Amino acid sequence: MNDKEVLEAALFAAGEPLDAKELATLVGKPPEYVSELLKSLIEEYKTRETSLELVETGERYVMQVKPAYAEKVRSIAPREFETPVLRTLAVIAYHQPVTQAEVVSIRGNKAYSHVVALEERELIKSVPHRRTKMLTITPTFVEYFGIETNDPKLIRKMIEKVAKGQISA
Amino acid sequence: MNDKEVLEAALFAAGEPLDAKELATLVGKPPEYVSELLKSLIEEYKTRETSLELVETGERYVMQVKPAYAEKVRSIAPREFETPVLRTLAVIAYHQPVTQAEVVSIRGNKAYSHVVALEERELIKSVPHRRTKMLTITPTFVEYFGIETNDPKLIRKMIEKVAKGQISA
Amino acid sequence: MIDEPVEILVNLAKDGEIDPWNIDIVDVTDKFLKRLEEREQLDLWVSARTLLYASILLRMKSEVLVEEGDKGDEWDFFGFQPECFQDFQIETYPPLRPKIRRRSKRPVTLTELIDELKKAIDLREKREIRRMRRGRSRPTAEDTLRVIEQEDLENRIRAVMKKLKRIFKRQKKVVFSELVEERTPADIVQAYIPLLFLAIRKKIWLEQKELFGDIYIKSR
Repeated sequence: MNDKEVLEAALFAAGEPLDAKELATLVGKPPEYVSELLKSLIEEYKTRETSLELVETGERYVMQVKPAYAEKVRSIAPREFETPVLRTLAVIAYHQPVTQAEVVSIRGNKAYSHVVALEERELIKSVPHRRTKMLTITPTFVEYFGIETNDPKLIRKMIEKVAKGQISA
Repeated sequence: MNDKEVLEAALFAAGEPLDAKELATLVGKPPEYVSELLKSLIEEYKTRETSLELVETGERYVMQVKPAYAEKVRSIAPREFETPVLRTLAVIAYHQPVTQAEVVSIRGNKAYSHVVALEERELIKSVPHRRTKMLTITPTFVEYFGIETNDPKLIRKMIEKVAKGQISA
Repeated sequence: MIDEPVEILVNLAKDGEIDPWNIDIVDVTDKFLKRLEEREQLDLWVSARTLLYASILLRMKSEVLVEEGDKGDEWDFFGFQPECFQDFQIETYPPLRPKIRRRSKRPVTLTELIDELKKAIDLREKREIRRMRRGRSRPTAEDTLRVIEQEDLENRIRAVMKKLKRIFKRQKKVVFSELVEERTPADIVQAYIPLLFLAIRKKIWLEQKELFGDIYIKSR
């Protein structure tokens, strides 16, 4: 069991970028040593016939699918949200500002728990509105989907355009 | 972009076992062709200096950390289940077939919610048994822990060994 | 927050911090409803949640009771301890350790979000068509609550109690369906909610012999 392979296993298992310090703790060696090893591991990956790559990104290291293969396997990678939750988010984004009552009438009673999950993830926010809640999307939503505006009207227009297949998002 | 590398990227991205049929759809080739390619990819991984492995498990294929490196990087890997849930699972696997009532008497009332989570993940299954449920482990369990058998006696032996700290399953 | 104590209790029971076996649900719920009554107006949301939490506690408790009874049966049936306890007395069940795979979830793309929007619209249309075919619409929980909020709940409760008292003079039992003027979802709910409050305030008994069967109202 050599250190370089431990680093490789760690980057695979983490599924997100790790910094040299975290990795150094893991192998019980100084961060400089780890950085050196990672450099040579990155080079090795470049020479291997593989669709995976190791990348250094702002002092952190990540194992990922090479960009050329990313689109091809996207459908297989698990999504952050289950389909029903995503569907509820879509309804909120399109109709916002929209009351929870309205969302529930479109999506059914299961939407209550979706709203809770989406609020926790800060993709939507709510303010009390009579006996229900008024829901809107947040700056986090705008950033998450790489949208350039947070004007509800423009967002709706853009959604309509994408839906009609005029532009690809 | 060659097919073999697409398969590798897919197994990396999925994080769970995929069958030849799913992978065949992805590359748009027959499953037999995909199985052949996977066989040679598995061999390649064996010759590479790497801590990752490709394994065939019950007609499905999965990419994972080699057992020798597993404990070393476990602290960095996101956990799917908390320790108490994994302990409840050990109780079920050890005593199976076992009633939920029995599991609760060993593990306490918190075991109810553990059983729900484990059933959702299909690691255990239940059939109604008088007023309670009779629980057994599933093929998914066998695959998840990389156990080579689903013989209850051998599984019990394995758990005894883990309890005594002899192996790391 | 007034609704916190019960929620905390439920969570404690769920986490195994307290034994649901030893909670006096009636006591907890009574105290709680009393506090609600002390306020000027009943908040239906809060009282509905109280009922929900009480029912969760009750379920936990009954599960324990049912299963306790069950275990006894089983030992009797076998007449001895199951085999697995005889050969090896395992003391600590180890947390099993799964294989290490990559557990990473990718963000959703905008295109996927919009695809789901299309499906949501399709689904809604299908549902509306079904509704039209059925000739009536199924209300959501929000619709129901909106119906209630238009009314002064306390006045309705008083009116229902008055009506029941009149009937109880003639007979011991009332069938719920007799209280409903028109069998629309809104009317059914409007007739039912005051009964729930009256039952909780121990003015009446509610009894339902079978699921979806008729509900019988008795004086107490």
